[in-house]
Amino acid sequence: MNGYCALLAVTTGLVPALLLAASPAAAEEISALVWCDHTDEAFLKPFTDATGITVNVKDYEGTGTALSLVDQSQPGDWDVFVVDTTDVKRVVARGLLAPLNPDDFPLSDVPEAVRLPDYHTVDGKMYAVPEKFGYNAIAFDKSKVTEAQARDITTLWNPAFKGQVAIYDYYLPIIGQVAVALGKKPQDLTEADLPAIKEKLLAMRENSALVGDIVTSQTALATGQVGILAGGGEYAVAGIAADKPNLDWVLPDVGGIRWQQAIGVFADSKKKADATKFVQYVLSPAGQAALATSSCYWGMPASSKATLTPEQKKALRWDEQPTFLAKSYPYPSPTEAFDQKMQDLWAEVLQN
Amino acid sequence: MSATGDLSLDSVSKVYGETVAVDGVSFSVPRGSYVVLLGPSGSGKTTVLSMLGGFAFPSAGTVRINGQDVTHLPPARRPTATVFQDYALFPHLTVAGNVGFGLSVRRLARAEIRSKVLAALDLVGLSGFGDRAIAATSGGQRQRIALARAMVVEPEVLLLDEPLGALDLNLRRQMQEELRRIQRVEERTFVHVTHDQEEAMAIADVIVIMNRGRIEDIGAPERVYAAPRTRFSATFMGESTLIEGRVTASTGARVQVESPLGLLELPGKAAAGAKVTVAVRPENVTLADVGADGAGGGVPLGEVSVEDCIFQGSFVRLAGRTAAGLGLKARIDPSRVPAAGERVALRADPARLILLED
Amino acid sequence: MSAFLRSRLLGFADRTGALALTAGMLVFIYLPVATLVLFSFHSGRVPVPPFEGPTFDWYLKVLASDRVSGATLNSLMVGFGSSFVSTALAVLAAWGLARHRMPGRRVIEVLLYMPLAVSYLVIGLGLLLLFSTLGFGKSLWLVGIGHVVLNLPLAFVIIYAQIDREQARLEQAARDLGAGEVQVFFRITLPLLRIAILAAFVLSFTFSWDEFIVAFLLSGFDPTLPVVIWGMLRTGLDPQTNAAGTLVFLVSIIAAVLVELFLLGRRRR
Amino acid sequence: MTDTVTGVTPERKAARRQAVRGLALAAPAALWTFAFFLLPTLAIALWSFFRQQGRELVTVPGLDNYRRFFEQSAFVKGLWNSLEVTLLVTVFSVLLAYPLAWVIATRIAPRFQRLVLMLAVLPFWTSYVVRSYAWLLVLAPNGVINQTLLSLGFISEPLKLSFNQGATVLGFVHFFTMLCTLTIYSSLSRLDPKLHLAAADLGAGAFAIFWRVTLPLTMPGIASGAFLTFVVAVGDYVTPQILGGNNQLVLPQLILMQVIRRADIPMASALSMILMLLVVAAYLAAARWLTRGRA
Repeated sequence: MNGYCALLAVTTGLVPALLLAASPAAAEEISALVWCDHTDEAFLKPFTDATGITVNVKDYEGTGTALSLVDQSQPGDWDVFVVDTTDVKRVVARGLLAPLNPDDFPLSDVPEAVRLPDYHTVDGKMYAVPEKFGYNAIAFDKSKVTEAQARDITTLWNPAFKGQVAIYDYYLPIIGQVAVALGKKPQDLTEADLPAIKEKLLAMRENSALVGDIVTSQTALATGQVGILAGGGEYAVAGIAADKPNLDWVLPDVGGIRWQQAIGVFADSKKKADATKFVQYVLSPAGQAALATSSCYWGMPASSKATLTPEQKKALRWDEQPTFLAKSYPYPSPTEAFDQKMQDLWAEVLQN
Repeated sequence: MSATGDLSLDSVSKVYGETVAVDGVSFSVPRGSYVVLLGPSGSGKTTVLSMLGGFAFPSAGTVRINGQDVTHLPPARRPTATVFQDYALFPHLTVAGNVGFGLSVRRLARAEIRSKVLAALDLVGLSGFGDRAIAATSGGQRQRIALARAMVVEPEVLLLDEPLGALDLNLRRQMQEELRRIQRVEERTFVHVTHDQEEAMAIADVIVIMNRGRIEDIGAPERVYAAPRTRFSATFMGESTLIEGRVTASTGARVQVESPLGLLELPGKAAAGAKVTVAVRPENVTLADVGADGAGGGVPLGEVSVEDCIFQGSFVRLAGRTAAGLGLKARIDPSRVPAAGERVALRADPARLILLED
Repeated sequence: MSAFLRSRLLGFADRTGALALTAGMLVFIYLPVATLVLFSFHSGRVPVPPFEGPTFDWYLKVLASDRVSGATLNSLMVGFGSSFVSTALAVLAAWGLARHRMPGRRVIEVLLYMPLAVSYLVIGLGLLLLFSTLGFGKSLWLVGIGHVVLNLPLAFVIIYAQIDREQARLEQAARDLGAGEVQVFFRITLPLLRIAILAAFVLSFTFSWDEFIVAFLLSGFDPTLPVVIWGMLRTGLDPQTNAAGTLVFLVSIIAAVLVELFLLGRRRR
Repeated sequence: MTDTVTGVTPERKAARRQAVRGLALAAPAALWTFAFFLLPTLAIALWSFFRQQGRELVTVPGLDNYRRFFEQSAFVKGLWNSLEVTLLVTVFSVLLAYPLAWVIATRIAPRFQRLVLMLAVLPFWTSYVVRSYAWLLVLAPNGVINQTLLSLGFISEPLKLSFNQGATVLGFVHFFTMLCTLTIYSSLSRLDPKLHLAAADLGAGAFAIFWRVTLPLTMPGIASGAFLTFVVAVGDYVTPQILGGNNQLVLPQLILMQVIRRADIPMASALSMILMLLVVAAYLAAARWLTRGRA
């Protein structure tokens, strides 16, 4: 019987030992829950090189996904949170974010229209800082659709364009855009508006060839699968403008939706100082430039000091921002319950 | 009983669920015997061998080897080694690897293993085959390898489970002689299981005839053949015609039996009036009108009408039937072969008639 | 004569038909792979037709990427670790079940087969649920545990099928020659099973190496290669994905060819 | 042997020792499967009766999730889509794989069979995630298929081949044709060629031989391939997510939507239970041949 015991011991003991030996010694590291534009090595490496702090990133798409990830982890797992500006309050209400000291960050470099203190502050305490923004507008293929057609929001549900439309798979900007088309500000949406919105969404869905994440939508547009991407913007075309000059984006005449990301530090973080250092790096001119031109998607840096090349600024339409800002609305910022309602609506729409 | 023999079984039984595979088997043989367990399939002979080898434990009874109780010892700890049916050679080892296996698990020194393996291969006539892969050997060679592998561990008792079953007739004959030779050289007890009575007679010192889990007969081949104790062993040990009868007179070592073939006088002991069976082997029956020993020497068996004659080289098998409907078989000289339908008289050698008590 | 001609013609039609069918199927089967490999050499930034190139830049980029190399290391660790555990557990269980009379054997067999009939997604979800309820954070460990769950039944089936009566007799023979149980296991059972064991190990490894959904649900900051590739697919339109995919393909193919050449090819059927 | 006094025969003692040893050897695998497969699956079953209310997990058992499943058309449609896709995939994979396996087993010289077979299933080992994505390139408007059809003049406009159920089915069929080819080939290659001769000798034509001898005898291979296809396809998320363009979502997509967007594990569990029911149904449908194949 001794032989058996030895055998069992070997099999059960050997593997863990091997794996333990193989796992690297823990260096200083922080964990960040981010949109995919924060995952580039070109963006993270300078920070690690300068501070010795490794940043573990986990990317998500959509606040709901981020909150699921947080729910499925243990307190203290996360240090840095990149979240849609419109959801900062919701996240703070869950007690996820730690208050920040405004003096730690170069907020004066952030233009007034982007700073949006109302969104970042709860009970007089600031919980996040703006880092990047852009538009969920209309991206289109100039060889298939004219700019006038792209600017006309009704094109999205015009049966003449059946099969020509792709929809970006994030319910908040798309529902927001439809609300704008119906003459409603996204922030003012209530449950009562949902039936009217659903009707338009279903009409759009009828026209659409696909509903896709960032890259799927991009691919569909780039391969000529579709002519219009609802919810698209510079994030979908600026990065590939050099290869695909026929792609462009516009804000619809009725007004468009603006996305904006904020970055904060988790309340349960055990490495708040390191996390804050990372937030400072993100807000620095170099960090802002790398973030703005990330391989996942491009977007306007929050800081006007971002060290971008003239070509990059042109692709991002740096100079046109005042007009765009004026013509665009931030995402809806729903309560948890309303958010669930919108998600149910979105699932319905996808399945039609 | 166990003190006298080197291998002894005492009331050994094996029960599998409802089935009694072996039912109270006892026998004992001296060291150096070549024992053959003979019986039809399902007679329990293989189960007995398993219990000797330690692959099955008896439900009751005792097995002793050299006086030591080995009834419940596992195979590895008994002084036995087995030559398996189909040999069970290890396909991943060479010939030498196979033969040396038992030595190497006993952690003998390499040089010692080598020399013993060489000697064993030499003994079975396979010198120089050590480095071959098992897949590259023939059936007969495998048989020898299996034998060498079992012999090399110097078992008190060598067990052979139908070792020659897979070989063709010529090779089987040759191997029978080999086995006998090796057993004599090594002076070990061999226990050999087979269902082939010719093989048994060719090699055994002692034949144990088994049927339905019991021993029907045990003894030297000549005795078991010539004077079987039971009806079963009489028929199993070779063809015989059975003739029912009644003892009419009994004088010392001879009896007179009244049978459908008339009065038969034969050796044996039985009370007058007892119902008996007389067994006659075909080779002891010839035509009444030929033969050197003359008409007076045999017991007449009456007339039969010839049903069939089959030429078998040195003799002819004759099958006939008496007027009363009893089938009789005879071996006759090929010099005169009767035609089918012909009526011929038969006689038997009275000394070779076998008396079986019911 | 005409019958001869007819049979010649039929034979020709038969051979051509067989050839056409095989060729057609091979085209279908290789179409996406060939496209993938081709576009890994695409010089444009957007990996869409028409093909421009060729260039090796994407390979250099992939090979230089810390994320990809880290994920490769993770995949190798999980692959080797989980395959080792799966195979070892499968060998012990197969030996235990095949060689010993015991009550409940059927129950254990069914238990061990069961994961084969449940989707990876459900298995992954169950583990996610279990571990998060117990308070374990996501990590490579959980992925490894999950992969053992996925591969254990497979390894068990392969090895169990090989532990046949023939082998039982050889083990008996070894015992008869004086081998103890441990000697029987290491000198007879394992060597006789080596082909089945290696096949189970390599198959487990390739499955683990390519497994996505369990790794996706259970890995934390140490994603395996498929998860990183999935991330690349979702987060950047870039021929790097094709290059990474081609490299993964290459590794799997080498494993598959090795198995075929050295193990299965030798097995007599 | 004093044990006989207490009624435990040495024979029975040996049997018990054997059972204990066998159980001890099987225990690690059995415990692993129990702890990391059966328990989680039972947890899923349990959670499916719980309810996620906002951030709260309501642990009062109820049928809310199942009710929601039938009330919300997205879920029921997901079930139908899953069934439709999986059945199409299973049928097409077998229909494509059988002729290929048959040609390899009967029309290729034996010593080349394994080579051709290996060649035919080699792309099976492509990264699973990447393989689906590669089909996007093939199916694109300017991809190989459309360009070939255009240049041959069969079509004047590129066809919309990707981002729909057809693309999902195609991606799946590609993968599972290889799998079914393996299982069907293995049962074909095990057929005794003498059976064909015997059937032909008894006067059966080529078709009759195939229909009445070859096909019935290779049913175990077909059934195991089809069952594997069904189980894997019905539970796969990657292929529909990449190729389906979020059109006609299937159950795994809905499950992951619950997990990664809403953290609604109870609903995901309920959907998983329904997914498992589908597999059980498929198993029962194929069991006749699956068990025969094993025996």
